[in-house]
Amino acid sequence: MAGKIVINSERCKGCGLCVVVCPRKTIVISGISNKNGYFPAQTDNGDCTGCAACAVVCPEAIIEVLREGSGRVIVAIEPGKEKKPTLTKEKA
Amino acid sequence: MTERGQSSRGGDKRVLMCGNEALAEAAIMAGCDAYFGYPITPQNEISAYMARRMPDEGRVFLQSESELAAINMVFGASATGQRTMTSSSSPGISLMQEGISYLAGAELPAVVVNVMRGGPGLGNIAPSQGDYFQATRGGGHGDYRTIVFGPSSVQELADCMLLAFDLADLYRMPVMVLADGILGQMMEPIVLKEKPRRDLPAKEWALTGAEGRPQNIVRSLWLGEGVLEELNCTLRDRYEQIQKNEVICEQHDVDDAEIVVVAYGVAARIVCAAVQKAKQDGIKAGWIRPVTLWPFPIEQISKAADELRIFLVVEMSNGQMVEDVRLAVSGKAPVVFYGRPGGGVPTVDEIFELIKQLTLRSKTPI
Amino acid sequence: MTAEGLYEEIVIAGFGGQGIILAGRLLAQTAMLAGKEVTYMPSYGAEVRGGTANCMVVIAEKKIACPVVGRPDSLIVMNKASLNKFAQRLKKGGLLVMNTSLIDSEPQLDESIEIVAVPADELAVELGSQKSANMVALGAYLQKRGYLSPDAAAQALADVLAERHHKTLPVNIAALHKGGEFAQRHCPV
Amino acid sequence: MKTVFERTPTLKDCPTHYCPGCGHGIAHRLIAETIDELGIRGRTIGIAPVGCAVLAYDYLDVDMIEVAHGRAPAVATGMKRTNPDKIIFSYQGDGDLASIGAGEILHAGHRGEQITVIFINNAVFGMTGGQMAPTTMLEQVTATTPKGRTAAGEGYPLQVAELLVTLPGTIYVERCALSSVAQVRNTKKAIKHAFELQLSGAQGLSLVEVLSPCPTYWRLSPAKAMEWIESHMTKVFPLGQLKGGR
Repeated sequence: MAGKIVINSERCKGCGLCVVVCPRKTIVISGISNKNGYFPAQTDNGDCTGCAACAVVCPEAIIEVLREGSGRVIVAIEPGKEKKPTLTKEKA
Repeated sequence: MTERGQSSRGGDKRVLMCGNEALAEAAIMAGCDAYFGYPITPQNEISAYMARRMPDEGRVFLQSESELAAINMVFGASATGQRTMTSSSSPGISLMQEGISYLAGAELPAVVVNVMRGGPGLGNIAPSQGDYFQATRGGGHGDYRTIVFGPSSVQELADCMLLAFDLADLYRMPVMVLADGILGQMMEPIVLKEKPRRDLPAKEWALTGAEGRPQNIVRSLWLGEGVLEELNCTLRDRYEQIQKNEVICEQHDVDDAEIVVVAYGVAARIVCAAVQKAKQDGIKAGWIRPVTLWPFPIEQISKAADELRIFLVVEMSNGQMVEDVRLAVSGKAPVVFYGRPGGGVPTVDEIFELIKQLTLRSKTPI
Repeated sequence: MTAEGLYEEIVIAGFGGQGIILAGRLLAQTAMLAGKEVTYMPSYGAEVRGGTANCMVVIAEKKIACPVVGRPDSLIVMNKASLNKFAQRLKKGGLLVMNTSLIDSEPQLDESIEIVAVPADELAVELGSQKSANMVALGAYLQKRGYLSPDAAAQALADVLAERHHKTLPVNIAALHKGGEFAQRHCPV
Repeated sequence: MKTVFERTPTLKDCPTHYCPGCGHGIAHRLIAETIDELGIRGRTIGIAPVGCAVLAYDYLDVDMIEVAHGRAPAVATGMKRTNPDKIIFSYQGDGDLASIGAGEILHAGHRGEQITVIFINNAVFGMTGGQMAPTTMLEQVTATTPKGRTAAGEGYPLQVAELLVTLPGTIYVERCALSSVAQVRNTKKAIKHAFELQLSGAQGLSLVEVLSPCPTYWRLSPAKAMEWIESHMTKVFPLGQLKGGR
């Protein structure tokens, strides 16, 4: 587990976009609703790389992404290459 | 850039100016930062004048693509704390009503000049007072008022511009100056002199960029339960305060008059001459001239109606202000109307004859 | 008409390009500089496009009621169409100044109305500027009425003439005087 | 572990009123990130439209104004002309910008106002219940085109970006989409470029059109809505830098 995401499940509306874009398929929709009646996204972070694809598409901006290692990391996925996400270290 | 309240053209000298240009120069003196407008007769001298003068004073002039755009440019500039105005004539003012309602809802100051022409529809370009209802009842949708001035000379037109900007800022609302084609086009000698100004609060609500402070929001949308009602009540309290403090009204020889003629704007000039003629003829006549059309001089007219006398209302319309006079008189005295709509201008002789007839009739035993 | 009771309503009319508006502005400016109350009301909008032009001037010692003139005391007409349009509105005992250069017929008017017939265009041509016919007519009017002089108008002219036309000041001033002299010679008060 | 992605400060930490899978939330975030990255919160004024994003000021923590339907470019003009040092952006939907406000955007572009316009195109009126927008696709079913839009009946989808490209007053026009991670990232770059242009004092209007999903009124799941943008919308509204490359 090189990365980790934290989903604010009480604010999640269960749209499932994060589930679709996760290259490692580590996010699922919960079978238990939150207080607002939505079935939120949840994860065990099993294969998470910290690529942040889920956070990039989250309309509610409620996913925080963490990663092993030093320095800030941004996801570099160019159009047409998203099947193979790669991570690039940004200059400190 | 000249300081607010100054203009390179101000001074004590008597100058011959048309109403449209005089009000424009007065706006510059009042510190108008930006003018936005769209051409329409009979007020085109305003934008032409502003196009020449505003850049000289380091201020903004822009001809918009429509009246809709003009009033919304005013809306934008006003939201950032600038003193701003637009002008138009009747059909154009109708188009601006959306924006005026938003200004009222967002509690933004602005000055709107309406140089009225004949209507409805495209009507004609002759002078008219047909927009009294629209101006004094808000004009757009929703529960609001605008302060409305109805000046009757070029000098007064210029003077009320200064006050209009101050009251707009003081009460955070749109203020309308209601002139007509005659007043806009005619020239009279005037003196463009600085007048005493109001103390005005700082515009802490203005959108200036949220540097080191919480976000400011300017809005007219209030969806929460009861929130809009609360705003409407705040506005109502403000309107009551304005009704109490800001009425301007001129009256002459009312106390012993058997007939009181009420008129505003250019019609009031004609009435004034007709009343003088009647007095020379031995008729006890007086006249009342509302300068602020909203707030309307309810008290002054009501008080005049405490004695039994005839009220004659003269307008360049089919009868609009007469309804306010009737409300103020409240059944205490007879109210008679005489009007010339569609660009017609009453003559001194017409009014004089009517005054004679009305006062004769009241003396005739039944 | 005494100076004290002065309340003079004037209509000036002609076709576009004859300097009707300028003549009216000049009359108003002259009156203002003489300390009188004055209003000046131009015809405006669609009606001035390609056709007639007119303006209304009211000059008085006291406050002026209405700038719109229904029945003028004086009428200055520069062409026939304007004569036809306005002549019948003249007050009894009024004054008609008409440009006979462009008006060939005698108007049928109340006999109390005094007529000053000025060949304004011809007199202006004599000065080398037909465009100054308006000043000739105004000069004749001022001389005839007498409450303001052609010379006072000459002094006010620079105030109302656009700066780009200031080179025409001398000929226009000469035209004002020429009109005045014509009125004095042919229609003594 | 270190945090590599979190909510940017200018995006307020509160729930939105948008439907699940709506693109507005993403677009708001991209604008907020841009403002924070450029350090311009203290000199930015935003304009909210009438439409689903009418409450944008509840989410974007900058000075904001909410204006009449379609009039944002005129309001922006009034603001920028009197405050040339401020960064003015309008955020408008397709009903607001392309329908009732077509005149205002055209003339602001025509005059070359130095403003930034973010144009959210989701091919439908969302707020009023899924009626036809000028940008509604042919055959697309909406509340007011129950049998699908026809060219003969309602006309073709309006290509605003292409229209604005023809005006000398526009300096940068790009059409982006929120249909995938990569496209979202690309949209961010476009938005940032548009703001940077204004910051640099470039003379003219920049507009970023964003193809955005409306799962509710497209009657699609959020994931299918994203696919529909690419399979259908980009055919009529091709993506790319139409004017003024970055």
